[in-house]
Amino acid sequence: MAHVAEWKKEEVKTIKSLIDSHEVVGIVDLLNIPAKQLQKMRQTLKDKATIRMSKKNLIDLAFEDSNVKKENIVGLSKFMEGQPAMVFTDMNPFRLFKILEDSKTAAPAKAGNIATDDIVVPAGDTGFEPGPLLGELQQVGIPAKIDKGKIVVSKDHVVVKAGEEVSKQVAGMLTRLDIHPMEVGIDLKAAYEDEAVYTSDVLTIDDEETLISIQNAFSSAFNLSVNAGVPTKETIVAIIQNANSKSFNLAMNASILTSETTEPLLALAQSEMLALASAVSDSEGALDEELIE
Amino acid sequence: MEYIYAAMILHSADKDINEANVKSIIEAAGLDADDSRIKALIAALEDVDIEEAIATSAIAAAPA
Amino acid sequence: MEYIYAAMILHSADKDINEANVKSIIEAAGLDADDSRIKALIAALEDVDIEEAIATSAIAAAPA
Amino acid sequence: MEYIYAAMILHSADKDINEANVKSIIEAAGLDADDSRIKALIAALEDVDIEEAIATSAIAAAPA
Amino acid sequence: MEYIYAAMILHSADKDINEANVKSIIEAAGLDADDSRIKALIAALEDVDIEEAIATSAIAAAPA
Amino acid sequence: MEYIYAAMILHSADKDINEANVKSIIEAAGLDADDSRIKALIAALEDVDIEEAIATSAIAAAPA
Amino acid sequence: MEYIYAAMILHSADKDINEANVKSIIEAAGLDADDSRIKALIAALEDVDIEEAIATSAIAAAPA
Repeated sequence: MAHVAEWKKEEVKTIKSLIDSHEVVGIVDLLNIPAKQLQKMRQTLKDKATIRMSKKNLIDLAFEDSNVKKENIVGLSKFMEGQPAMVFTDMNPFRLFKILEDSKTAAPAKAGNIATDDIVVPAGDTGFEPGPLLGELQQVGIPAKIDKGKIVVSKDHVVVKAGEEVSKQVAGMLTRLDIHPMEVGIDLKAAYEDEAVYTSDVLTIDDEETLISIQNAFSSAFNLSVNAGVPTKETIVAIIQNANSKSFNLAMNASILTSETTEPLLALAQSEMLALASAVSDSEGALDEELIE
Repeated sequence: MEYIYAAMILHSADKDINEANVKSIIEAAGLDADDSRIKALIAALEDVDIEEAIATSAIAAAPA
Repeated sequence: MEYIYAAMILHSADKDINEANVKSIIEAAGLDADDSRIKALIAALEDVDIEEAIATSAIAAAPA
Repeated sequence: MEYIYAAMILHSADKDINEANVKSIIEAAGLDADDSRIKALIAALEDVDIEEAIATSAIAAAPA
Repeated sequence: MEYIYAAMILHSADKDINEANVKSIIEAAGLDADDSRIKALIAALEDVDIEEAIATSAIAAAPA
Repeated sequence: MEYIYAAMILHSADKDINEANVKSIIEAAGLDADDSRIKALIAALEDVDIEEAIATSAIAAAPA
Repeated sequence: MEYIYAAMILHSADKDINEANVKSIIEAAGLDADDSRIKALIAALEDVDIEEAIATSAIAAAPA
């Protein structure tokens, strides 16, 4: 590195020492991240993670230097794009990804943005008095009319489909309607830990799915315990109830009189009789007076 | 109600619900059988799916 | 349910629910009466107030 | 319910639900076996699909 | 489920639910009694009020 | 439920649910393995179609 | 589901649900532990209250 400026050497050294002193190294793209939000993010991650911007070639040099100790870290290189930055942390990379995702905020759409999801203008009162806005709404295909002195969108309307570009006209409209359809935040492109490079699709955690998995695990175990008659402190009551219900069902359905089923069976007989009586109640003379009442 | 119960006995025993059968049950219970009522009941039951009618009975007997 | 229906006929006709009466209803229905089931019925009903059993079990015909 | 539970043991053990088997369970429980109740139980179960009877809820929901 | 039904018989007969009693019921049903299962059952039942468990059970078949 | 969960791990990993395997999981979880509970578990599961037992709701449907 | 079950064992044994503990259970089950899956699980569980998830599951836990 004979021709390399001293500050660059220093920078590479600093990055390398950050890499060496953290379990996890992530790559993010800070292009399009407003300074204010970056500031907030740094605040959120304080004590947990460090974000450091640098030049791509210097980061690469640091990766190469570190690759001896942290095998495969050079694999992060290809995920650098835009304004690349590194995140250093000892947090589990999945955790880091989740924190970054959860701190994303809504932002107004700008002309040229690509919609990540369908952008919907919801039905309802816009809060605007009748005026030129009505025509503008209709021009971009939003079903709108005047109702009780306000401009009202008559039904939900998708103005931009997922993957499509937001036009200048629509962007302006959405902003006036106070709809902020874009998500702004730091995307963790990839993270390195312990010789493995995890990409964002791997790092995605679905909370709903986790919850469902837990519930399924519990129900499955619970069912197995009860149905196989393996008593545990969590299931013994259900096991008793299951045995009792099945026995009760058998006695009732086979019309076997027992201490528990005699009264319900009598009631059932009466109830069936009333039901049948009501089925023939339209026919004159079929019922005795007692039943007609 | 005795007439209805008589019909239900026959139904649950899979026997024909006819005048003679209903009558003999009513009489076996020590009652005087009223022929016209039996006729009316049999006629009325002709159009009824007894199984279905019984199934609509809703019981909420809380076992003590 | 035949045995129970038989008991209900006797109950609603205000007749004594005893073995002989139940038996003759069952036989009137063209069934072979099973003495043990009749005995079990009578025994089970001994401690039960039928009127109360009917009344306290919230019974209702299902709304059509 | 002891007799029903006895039948349930035999059913879940895939054993024949007959008088002798029910009786020995009842006696093993330290109870005096009532032959006529056992006979009545066996008779009542004769035509019943036990698996289905167990699984079919016997009590309908109370009408609201 | 044989073991739990054995316990239920003892409970409904007002007998002590202990290893010996459960074992003799299981054997009366013609089964080999598994001591470890009996022990596990007795242990699990120790902290449970069977009467209360039954009373709070919504009596109905498990939905398939 | 630890023992049940241990069985579930083995089941979902398609491993044999035997004493040794359950025991090593229980111990890996930092628990003292209770041999008799493990034996009871294995015995109870012997004749059970686990897949079916898992899928069958164990809870009685509460009447609405 | 093995990883979830491993977490459930630790939860029900009141042990810490961390990478090392999950890993040793998975390995005790005779499986190759996949570090990334374990890491993902641990991260996912950090925001989930297992006790609450269980309580709100279709099967309500038996009252203690």
